Amino acid sequence: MMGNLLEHMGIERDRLHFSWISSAEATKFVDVVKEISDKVRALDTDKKLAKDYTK
Amino acid sequence: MENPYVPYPVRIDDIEVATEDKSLKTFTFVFQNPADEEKFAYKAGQFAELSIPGVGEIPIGIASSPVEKGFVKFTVFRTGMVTSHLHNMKKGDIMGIRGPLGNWYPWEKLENKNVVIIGGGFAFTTLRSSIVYMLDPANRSRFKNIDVIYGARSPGMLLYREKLFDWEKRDDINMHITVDSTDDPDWKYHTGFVPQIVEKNAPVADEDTYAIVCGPPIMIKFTQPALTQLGYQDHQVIMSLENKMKCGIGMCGRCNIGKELVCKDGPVFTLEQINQTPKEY
Amino acid sequence: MNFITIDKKDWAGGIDKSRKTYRVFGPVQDENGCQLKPLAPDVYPLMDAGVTVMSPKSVLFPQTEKMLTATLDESSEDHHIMKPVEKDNTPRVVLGIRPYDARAIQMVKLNFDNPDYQDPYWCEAYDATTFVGLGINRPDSCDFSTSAGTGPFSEEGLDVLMADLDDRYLAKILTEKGETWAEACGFDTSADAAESQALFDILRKEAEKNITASVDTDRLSEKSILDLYEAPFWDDVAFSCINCGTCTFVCPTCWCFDIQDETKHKTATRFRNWDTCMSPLFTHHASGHNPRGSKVQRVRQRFMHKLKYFVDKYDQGIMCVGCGRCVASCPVNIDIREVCKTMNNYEKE
Amino acid sequence: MDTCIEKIRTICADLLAKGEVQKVIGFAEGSIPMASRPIAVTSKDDVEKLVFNATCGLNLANYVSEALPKDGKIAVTAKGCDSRNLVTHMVENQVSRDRLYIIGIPCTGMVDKRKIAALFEDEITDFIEEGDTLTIVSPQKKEKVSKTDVLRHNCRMCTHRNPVVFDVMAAEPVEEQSLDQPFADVDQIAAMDPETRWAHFQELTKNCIRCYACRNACPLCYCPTCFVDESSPQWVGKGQDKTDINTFHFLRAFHCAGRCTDCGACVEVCPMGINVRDFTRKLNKDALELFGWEAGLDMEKRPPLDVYSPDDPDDFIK
Repeated sequence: MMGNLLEHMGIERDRLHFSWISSAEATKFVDVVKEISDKVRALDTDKKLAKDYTK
Repeated sequence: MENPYVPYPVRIDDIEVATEDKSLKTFTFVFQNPADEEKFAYKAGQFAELSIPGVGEIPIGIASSPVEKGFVKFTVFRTGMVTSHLHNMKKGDIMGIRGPLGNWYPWEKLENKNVVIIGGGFAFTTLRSSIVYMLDPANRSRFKNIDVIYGARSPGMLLYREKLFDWEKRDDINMHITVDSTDDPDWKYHTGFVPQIVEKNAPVADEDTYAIVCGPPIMIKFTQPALTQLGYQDHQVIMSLENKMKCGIGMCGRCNIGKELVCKDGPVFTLEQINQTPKEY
Repeated sequence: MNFITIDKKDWAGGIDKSRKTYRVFGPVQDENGCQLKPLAPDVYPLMDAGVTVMSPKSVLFPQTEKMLTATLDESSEDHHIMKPVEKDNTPRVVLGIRPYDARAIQMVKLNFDNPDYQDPYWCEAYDATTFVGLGINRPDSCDFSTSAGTGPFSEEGLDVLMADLDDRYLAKILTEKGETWAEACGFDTSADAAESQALFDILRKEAEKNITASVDTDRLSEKSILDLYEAPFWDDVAFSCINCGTCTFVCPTCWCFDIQDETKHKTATRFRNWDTCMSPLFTHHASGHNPRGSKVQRVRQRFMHKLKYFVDKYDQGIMCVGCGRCVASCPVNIDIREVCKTMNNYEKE
Repeated sequence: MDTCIEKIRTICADLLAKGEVQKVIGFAEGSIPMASRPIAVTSKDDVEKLVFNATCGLNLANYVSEALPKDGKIAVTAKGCDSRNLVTHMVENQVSRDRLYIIGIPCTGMVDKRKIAALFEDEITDFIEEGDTLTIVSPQKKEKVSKTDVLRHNCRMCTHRNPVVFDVMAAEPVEEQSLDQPFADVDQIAAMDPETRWAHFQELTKNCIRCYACRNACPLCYCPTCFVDESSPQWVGKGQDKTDINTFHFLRAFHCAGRCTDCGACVEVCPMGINVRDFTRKLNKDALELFGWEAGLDMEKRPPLDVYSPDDPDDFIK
């Protein structure tokens, strides 16, 4: 529902990610983090919820 | 136009752990610009805003004394966001000090008077400043008898222990150091709560005797009747209050007790004044 | 004092001329009613609009204002040294400010410009600002300004007071600042002083007659602070309150603020925000203790400050100009007029 | 609806006289037109102060916990939505059923004060309600409008006008509305492209002054310290930066996910006229579609995000 609301507000769904990773699943953790990083990188820097201090 | 929000840049010159539980540290600051030290001329009882860029500011009583030159000292209890950050800073770090702020103990009024200083726990910082000020050779003759009653939970929780024991040895000040309890068999001072020690050891009041009281609310609550019993009138009991503050210069509006602002009209009030105002502190 | 007439046909042109030297603020309409805002180059003030939802205090005292910055980059020589933020203090003019709002700014001035300290952000903005007021011909039903020590044609705090005479404005120049502004606009048609003053007096009386709401303040100063503080009525006054702080935000005289620090990358910024005595955080000690921890205590603080502490401290009446904004905006209908009456009439048993 | 007030007063006078409750929470007449004020009545002699009309748009469930004495009961007047929030309070252990005497009021909706104000160029000086007919007066004109035409949006969308829990009803139940498109407003936003949606929410919150009236008027918001007020860690900046404002609105709404009864109090109290329901309505729609859930209808069930069920949708977990 959180993802839905973010998307509803116009924020890219791929910026939010949920996973179950046990403390024993180190490789899964690495894979998931990599996947998220790639997806977020593909979306470019967020200009919506990131604060702009230049003003 | 002078900007009262701009802090003087200072360098942390020394950090001392002040109590055995490490919840208090005493910071010694040196001004980056020597000229600022003169602008920061203060009196015992005043406070300042310790200012950490990007973190925030906290109002803290000045623990060093106007007669101690070249540095300023503050003893800080770790409790909120800014104090926690400060406790993690190291010698040599740069930060800011804004002040001096507020009023001070009424030194003119206290001239040629007996002064009884009553403190508890870590509310002893501006009292340290006051004692050092009064004991300074240039000032001692301006006051009559000086009594100090200071208590903490245990010997290791007393602030400025070395100074206390030095004062204990002098004959121009009567020290009554106490702890709530201790299992140290060599403890040679009092044991018991501050109000009880006040009852037994504080001088009986005449019109030339004033008491300065600083401590946790519970200590103040029980010390007041003890002082009344000894003949102290409300105008002879001087207290320093604490409230949440931001600006420190009477503008931001939060620290009021009635129409008085603790940061600007205080923090020092007589009991007589406090009794006329809502007790919102 | 000199008077000028401004034909409404010349009004917009005059404003445009003044834009060369002034930043122009004025009332405009938006989705939420009327607001006082800086005007874009092609926007003109809505002079006959109703009372603005928010007061004009933000012209000098923005809700969020940067105060100081410092670099945290240790390779920089001045790292961790906080310095004031540069401000745009070029002349600005507020058009169509309501006379009671100008009086409110004088009250806020007592706080920010006092014998001990001057707040440079507020004071410098104040010095840069010209206040051109418009007398209120048809006061709202929530307006009780006359009994709060001001009124629909009050001159206090204004540089120019104008009156709307349908096809023209009659303007009374009250200060040098006002004169400079009129010159910048090219408004120079002088009017007969005696005649104009007589007209102002008629309009003022007419407008004051239409104000039906009032507060009684005559006995507030003789009461003791503690009697009022301990009075039994506060629970009832506060019951409906949700502690939202709307009353303090819309109030032209509420000046309290909070100071906050933020850091992004290697830059620290200290800024201030409007704060409100309705919020428990306002007085919450780091230790957890809160001297005004309950809703009743906070509601009492607001009214005691406005209607008693201020009265005693400054001897300039109540800290309220009777604009009625808090009455109109309060979501639970707490009405300062009723509270003031209750306080004024309170007798300790 | 105005006919039920006599019955409410009689019930309350009786309860107070017999000492069955220590106080009654209800509404009193406001001091300005189109206003009402929550009030606690403690004496039977004061029941005349109680009113009920189409301006009583706040949610009284919000006042219950604070008004509850150490022991004994209080009475509260409850519209359909108020009663659903009382249920939520009980389910979330904020108050127990046996401490409350609920006077149910079947409700035909509350008026949208801004909508009415927009019908007039000048200020409204009088507001008279007779059944569905509202007579509204301003210095320039006097107009009769039908209440149905100026209902708040949440009241138009309401399908639970009758209280779901009560000890006594103040009137006969009213007919419930059935809606063809219960979430047309949400669908309308959903149909926009992402950038337009973002722009819509930016425009929506641009006037926010962060008074938190929406939070404080909401019976769901009872956390001792709200996330926006936390200082360590400080989750949200306190200034007027749009990022902080967005964060507040987004998270405030999300904390109501699966709990919101769409009572409209948040919008009612906003001094800046922000329709914050644009956030919560999306969550309500999702709660219904994903969990078949409407808040505050069942005393035995916790809100869906509060409990685990094996058939919860989980395709978002990767």
